[in-house]
Amino acid sequence: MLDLIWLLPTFPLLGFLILVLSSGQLSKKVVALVGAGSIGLSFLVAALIAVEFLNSGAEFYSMTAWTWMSVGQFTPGFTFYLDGLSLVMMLIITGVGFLIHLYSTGFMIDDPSYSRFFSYMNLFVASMLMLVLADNLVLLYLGWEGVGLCSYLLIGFWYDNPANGAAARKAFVVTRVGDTSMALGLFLLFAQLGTLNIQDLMGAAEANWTSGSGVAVAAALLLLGGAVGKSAQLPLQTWLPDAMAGPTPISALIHAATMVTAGVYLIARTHILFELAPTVQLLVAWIGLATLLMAGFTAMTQHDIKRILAYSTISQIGYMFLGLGVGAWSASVFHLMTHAFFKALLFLGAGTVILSLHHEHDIFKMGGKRKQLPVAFYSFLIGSLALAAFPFTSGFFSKDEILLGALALEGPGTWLWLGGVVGAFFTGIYSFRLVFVVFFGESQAHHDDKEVAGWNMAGPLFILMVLSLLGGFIHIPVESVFNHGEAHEEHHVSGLIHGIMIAVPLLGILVAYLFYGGRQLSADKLMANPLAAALHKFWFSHWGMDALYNTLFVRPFVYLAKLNRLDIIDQCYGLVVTLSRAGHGLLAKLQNGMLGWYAASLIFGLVLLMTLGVLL
Amino acid sequence: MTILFYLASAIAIISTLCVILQTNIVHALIYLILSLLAVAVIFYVLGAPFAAVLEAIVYAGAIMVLFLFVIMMLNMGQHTRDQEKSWLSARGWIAPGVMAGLLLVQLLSVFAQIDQDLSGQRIDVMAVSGLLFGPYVLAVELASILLLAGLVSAYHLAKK
Amino acid sequence: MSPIPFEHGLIVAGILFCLGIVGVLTRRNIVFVLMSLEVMLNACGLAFIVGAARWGNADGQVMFLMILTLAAAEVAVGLGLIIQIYRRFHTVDINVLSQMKG
Amino acid sequence: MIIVLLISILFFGGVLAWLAEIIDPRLPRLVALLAVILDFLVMLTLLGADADGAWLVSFTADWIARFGITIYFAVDGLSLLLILLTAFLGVIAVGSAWTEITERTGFFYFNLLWTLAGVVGVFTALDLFLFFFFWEVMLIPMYFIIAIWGHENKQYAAMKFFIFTQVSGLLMLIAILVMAYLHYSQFGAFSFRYEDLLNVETSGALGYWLMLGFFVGFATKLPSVPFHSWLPDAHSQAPTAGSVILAGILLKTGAYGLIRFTVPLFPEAAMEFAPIAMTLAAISIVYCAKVAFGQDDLKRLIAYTSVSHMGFVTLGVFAWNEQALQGAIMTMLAHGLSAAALFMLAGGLQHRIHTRSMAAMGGFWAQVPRMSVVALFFSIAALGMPGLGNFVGEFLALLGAFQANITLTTISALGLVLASVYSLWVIQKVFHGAFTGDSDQQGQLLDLDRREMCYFILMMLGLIWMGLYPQSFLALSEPVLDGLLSSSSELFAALGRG
Amino acid sequence: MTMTMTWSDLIPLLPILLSTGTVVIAMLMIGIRRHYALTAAITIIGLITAAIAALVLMPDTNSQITPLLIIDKFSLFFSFVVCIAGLFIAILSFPYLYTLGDHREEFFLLIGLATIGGLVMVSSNHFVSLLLGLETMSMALYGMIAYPLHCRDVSKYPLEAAVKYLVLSAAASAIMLFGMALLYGHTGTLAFSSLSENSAGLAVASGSWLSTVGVLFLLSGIAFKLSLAPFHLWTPDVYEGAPLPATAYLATVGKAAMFVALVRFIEITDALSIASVLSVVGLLAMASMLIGNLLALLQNNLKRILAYSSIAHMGYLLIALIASYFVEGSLSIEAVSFYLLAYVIMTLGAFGVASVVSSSQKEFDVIHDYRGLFWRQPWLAAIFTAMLLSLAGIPLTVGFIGKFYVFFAGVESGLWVLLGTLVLGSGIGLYYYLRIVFRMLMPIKEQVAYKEAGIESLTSYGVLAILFLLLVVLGVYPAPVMTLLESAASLMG
Repeated sequence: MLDLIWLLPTFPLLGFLILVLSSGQLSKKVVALVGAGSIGLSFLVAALIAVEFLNSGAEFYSMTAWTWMSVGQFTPGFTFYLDGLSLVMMLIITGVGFLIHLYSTGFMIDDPSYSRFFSYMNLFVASMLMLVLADNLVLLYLGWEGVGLCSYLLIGFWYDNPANGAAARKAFVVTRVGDTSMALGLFLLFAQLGTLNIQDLMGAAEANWTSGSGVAVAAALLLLGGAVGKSAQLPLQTWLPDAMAGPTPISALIHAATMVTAGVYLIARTHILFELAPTVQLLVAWIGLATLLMAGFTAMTQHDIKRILAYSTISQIGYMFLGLGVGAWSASVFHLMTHAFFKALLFLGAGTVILSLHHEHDIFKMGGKRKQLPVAFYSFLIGSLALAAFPFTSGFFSKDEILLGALALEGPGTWLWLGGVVGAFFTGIYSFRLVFVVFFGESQAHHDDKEVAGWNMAGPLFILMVLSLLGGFIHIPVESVFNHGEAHEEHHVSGLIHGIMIAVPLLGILVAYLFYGGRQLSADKLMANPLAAALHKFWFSHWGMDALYNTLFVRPFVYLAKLNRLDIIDQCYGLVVTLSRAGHGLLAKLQNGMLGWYAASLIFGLVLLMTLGVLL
Repeated sequence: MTILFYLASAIAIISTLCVILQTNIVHALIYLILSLLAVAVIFYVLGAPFAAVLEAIVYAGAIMVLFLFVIMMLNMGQHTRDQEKSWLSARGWIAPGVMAGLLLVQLLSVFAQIDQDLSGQRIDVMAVSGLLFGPYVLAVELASILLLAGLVSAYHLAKK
Repeated sequence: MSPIPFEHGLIVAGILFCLGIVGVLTRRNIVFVLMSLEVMLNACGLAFIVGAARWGNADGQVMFLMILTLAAAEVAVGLGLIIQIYRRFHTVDINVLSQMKG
Repeated sequence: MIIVLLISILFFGGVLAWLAEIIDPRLPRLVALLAVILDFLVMLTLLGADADGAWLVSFTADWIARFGITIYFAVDGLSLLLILLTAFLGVIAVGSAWTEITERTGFFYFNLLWTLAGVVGVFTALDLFLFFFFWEVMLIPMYFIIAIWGHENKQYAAMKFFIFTQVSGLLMLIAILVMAYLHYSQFGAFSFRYEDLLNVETSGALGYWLMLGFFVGFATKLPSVPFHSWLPDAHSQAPTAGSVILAGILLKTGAYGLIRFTVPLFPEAAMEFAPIAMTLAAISIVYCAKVAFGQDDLKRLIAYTSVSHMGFVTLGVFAWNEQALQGAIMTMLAHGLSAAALFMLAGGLQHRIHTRSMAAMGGFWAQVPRMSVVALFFSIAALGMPGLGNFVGEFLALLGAFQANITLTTISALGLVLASVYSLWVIQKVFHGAFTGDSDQQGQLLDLDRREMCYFILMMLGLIWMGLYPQSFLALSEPVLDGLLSSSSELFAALGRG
Repeated sequence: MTMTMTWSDLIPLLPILLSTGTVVIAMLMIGIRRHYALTAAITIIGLITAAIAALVLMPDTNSQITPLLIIDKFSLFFSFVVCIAGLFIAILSFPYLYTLGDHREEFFLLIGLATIGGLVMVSSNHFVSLLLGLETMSMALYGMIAYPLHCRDVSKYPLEAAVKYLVLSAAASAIMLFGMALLYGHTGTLAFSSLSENSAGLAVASGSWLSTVGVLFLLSGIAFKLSLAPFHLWTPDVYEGAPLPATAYLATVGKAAMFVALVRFIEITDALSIASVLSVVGLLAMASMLIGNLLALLQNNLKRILAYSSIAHMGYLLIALIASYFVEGSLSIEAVSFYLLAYVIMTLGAFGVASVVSSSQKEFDVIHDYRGLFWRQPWLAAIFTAMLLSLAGIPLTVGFIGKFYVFFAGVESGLWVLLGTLVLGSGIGLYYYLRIVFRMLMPIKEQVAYKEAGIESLTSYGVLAILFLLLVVLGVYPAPVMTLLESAASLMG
């Protein structure tokens, strides 16, 4: 069974090929069948493989399909590598992926480019599986770029609107910056260690490099660059909110559940390298903390339902980074999984809201939709509870583990923990702000249609609700992957700490209720304060990051490109031409047709020759 | 004899100067003939009587008569003098004068470095004709072809 | 009789040659130009005779004869052309011959 | 003999095509197609050839004994790859001209085939005189193609193309002659044969200058900054088939020259020069990517991207290790296909809407979905998407270059980012967004027809093949590179470079 | 050294004698009865026999005929070239002059006379013969240039061209003669071979100022005839004003014969070993390459373009000549010879194309006249293109092999600066050659009324075809000619 692992990416790839080659000729039913079915098959295979792998008790399994290229020592292959970590990832991708595909069959039913949508989606799943199953970094890079491409294609799916295209390009280019850094990391690793096979690489790194050595730090930093790009962490996080331009299932699948967590996966995969570079690892934690706080602030100020969720995603991945940074590897992966569940749920719920309200995104134009959109309401309620880490929901367990891991760290651990707790407070506020504003209060009159949610949309939502509630009890089999790095001794944590960690999100929910549920406090009054208003504006613009990047990079580049449109080097050659023409003009003037002048030139030449002859 | 050389040289130079300065073309031609005759004298002094005779007969005689023919034919008499004067502006002399002067200075400075006397040996007709009908016999033939070429050209060009 | 220095002969030839040049360059009347050319050629002949006198051989005189031939032929053709110019332009100004340039 | 056959088929095919026009103006294209396909098939037989020494096959005959010039052709894996690319793109080029060229078809296909013949000659000639001979021969028909069937500013473009390549070629000729003369002074006889010249001692300042002569010749063709500026003009004015040949094949002759001649003949000088060459490469990559982004003319834009991509080749060649060289070769092959395809698309667009200005394009996706998909495919190929050939090439080139020079590799890697900027910009500007063409064009743009799709699919398959199983190409060039590297490795070790 | 003639000396002189005989017969013919075709035929047949004689004599003739002429392989090779060029021009001028409203027969006489001059020049190793050959050719050329001047309807200015050429050429001859006189005064001899070593022990290359100045004067005169910059000003005007066959003759035989004589002078007397002469020649070469090409750059008149480009080509040739000073062996002389051959072929071809579409009444010498020629007369255009590309030095043509030779000679001698200038000049040169080619490729807008090609033009097309064949064959397989030239040039080394 394990040797069928190659089928995992193959099914979606086949789906993609069928959909592309049919070029829109298939009926929507068939498209749905192919699009969602291929993922379903993959999930089935994944599940079977998972069962067999776990039963076998082996630490890993690998199989080579073929050698990709062989150039000297450089011999990456199309080799699939399965261990606990990739197993978890593979299940999340196929499982959540299947649910979202299923949901999409309903959500996208009215779209003329139905088939194109599923072809991209299938390609995405194939790439993502490639990414997590790759046994070497080059193959991983293939998947890594593949998902980036699909992300681009899907963000710009509704290409009519140039804004969508801009968002898509922004996403691709910003992540490409990270990817390039990662590619350089690969070059460095290969130049130093002579292989890019992940396991060999980690072994060689451990054997050859001392902790904190310059090469290790450089390599880890370069890989981190890739990770922050893909996972939308500081300083490359700006693309994710704009990426919400794509259809909502995309946001659920790519920009919440799977692709954006690839950075987390990468760091977890190469955690040995990061352990060899403790400063970089700590940097990961600080990046995570900074990102989660910044995004938290911003999420509280947004009006667009999807942007709120997007910032929340950034923030939650910040938690994962925090976890990675403090060495709580499995906690991070655990949070990755639970986040996939509840964030997919939230996005799909949001999708239902948006679809039902004719593509209304502004939460302040909704309100009181509890009755009108029951499925969405429950999705949001449960999703938000999990997101806010309400006790015993899935998010609670995973976030708890991360914060405890932070606390366990010597030195800056306490501060990291504190920051994480503050972040949790914000999470409570913004997640329930959304719930209260959209589903409680007065109903806005102009949207009073029925909820659009067929079985294919509601079904996935229910499953995800269950997973969001109970996902915290799943045990992920990653010990063998991280066993040698993780602190094993149980930290004794006081009840007070536990209390704080339970109470803070609740406090956040309470604040949200006071402002938006019961209206005991008024946000408008707060805004009357100029300082608050300024802060709001600042946070609303996500700390001015977009503007900053625009000024620093985008505008100068565009300006220079336009300025030098004619290519200054080409113009230098133009100078040669001008000189030649001038020379011609000058010399042609001498040809004035006068015999006397010609005779003079003859004598002049003679005198010149004589003079030169004397001088030389 | 030496004095004759310098005298003839002086006459040749002065009369040549007159040729290029003259505005009356007939006068100029006469100065030119004078100059050629003076050169013929130089030839004689330098021991080349044959050349001297030819210079006088062919050059000063035949060729110059040709010029005279043309001048008469074109009727370039007194009335062209004013035209000549107007063509000869003072400015027009500067550049040629400077260039020719420069050339002359260069030539003279080179010649001044030579310290060599002429042999003064007399080369008479016999010696020249010995050469002409010996090693240079082909030259004579070729000269005739040269004249033929000139003849054909002149014939074709000058006809009405 | 003191021998005439070789260089003196050359100097005379040189002066005549340069005068010929000045004539060619300054005159606009084509007949004068042709006459100046004759001066130049004659100066060359003189130089050859001077050379012959230095070496006491007759080659220089042969060369002079050739120059003579050349001068005659050249004058014949040249004068033919002058007649044509005069026929066509009714002037002997060489500057009328400047239709081609550039 | 088979090499002579290869060239003759194209030569005589060209003449035949010209003559065929007398019968029917549509006949030449058929003749041309058959000739190129026949050539391709003949080349395929070389794949099975047993190596005869260093060469798979070779051919020698006397030519100009006075200078020791011989007619010496030989093929090894490297040349085989490139002539296969030549014939393949030849087929594509004939196809792209199929309906576009309607005037003086006979002469057009004559020129096309002669260009191809010249290129095959360049890739197979191993007597340097013969090489130079073909090097120039391929230019003239190309000049005609641009000058006759080009667009509005064709005279300027054709002239610029010709003068740039000629002048740089003359510098190379001088270097070649000095090599022959050095062979004379060291071994007592003139020779232009490659193997003979490899033995010529070329250290010192003279060697450096000679290497520069070769480098300038090849870098102009490649092209590399600062000799690139003929390319945008040539491309924007050339007819589609011309662009295909130019971008797909002609540029590769420069790269081939660098690998085959510049470095092996002057190993010391080349190593000394490598930092400069790699700097030029890095500048080419980044600078031209930037300039490309500023263009409005679609073909100019693609032309600048070509310069940018060929920078990876220079980078790889002068890094001179196995990964880098394989990367350079793969980049040549993959760029040959992707750039050719992009030019075909641009040409197709121009054919349909009679402008190359991107300002007049927009929202074509709904009108021409097949074309859009194809454009998307080749754009992402151009930006180096793994799984496609360009990635393999660029990744390997950078991987190898990194071992030689970290700073320049890092700068060059920026090209990966910039490539995504301009590639996606094109897609956005031309195919996405709202329809901005003339309103009467709406719904009238013709999508790619079956014949055109055929060519594009062929090229796509090629790129995918290169991307997923490049081993079939790498294996051909591997023995060649091993030979080149082993002969220079000792020297480099002495110079402190691995 | 034989001082006088014997009967056996007449055999090597056959080419000269045959052409002289041709001229005499033709002249008698004209005297008896003017017949255009017959005169042309006599000239053509005479020149063919002269050429054949040169060819037959070539393998093993090496004799000094009186001190004036040397007949060896080298001179016979160029005798052949001169005869053939004269022959081709005679053929080309037949249709060209066909409609001239004046006596047409003398033109062939003049061609014959000029050819004699050329033959003497390429065989001369003596100042007297050099002078006579040169002036014979010049005399004939004056006539040829001014030939159609009686006709009111000629579009050009033959009179102006002839006067300019006559005055300037005579002045240049005078300068040259003065140089010869100085050298004679210095050495006491007129033969090249004794100029280098004579009984008085005074050689040209002795480095004395007198000989230096003499050589410089001589060189100035020759530079004028070869129209090297800065002695080039006359060239375009004379080329433009003269009727096409005369221009062709001046541009090919006129230049080639002079250059051959220069080569012989330089090689025998070793004049380049005077340092200042060497540098002056180098500067002349550089100036010619640059100025010639620059002047042609934006020129619109075909004849003027070719005039300017000939300036540059003479500059290229000088490189090879200079190279001959530096290196032992005959390679650079071979280079000069081959390049001259190539130059004659391609220049004749280019003028030939112009002359077959032109007549003495209407010359098509503006490049715009050739617009669309490629689509009207493809073969003619192809030939023209080949000639232009050859002039530009593109492979497959003889011009490339010529340039290759020059490059090789330059490389061998390490003349980097000159080679650099050559590259630069070639770059500029491409522009104006291609400009003409491009004109021919343009679509036809308005028809230019070329001369109606009658039966009399057939032979002209034949000449063009032969030239084209030569161009390609020598461009692709030059080995036999190279072998010949190698043995011919070895006599000079």
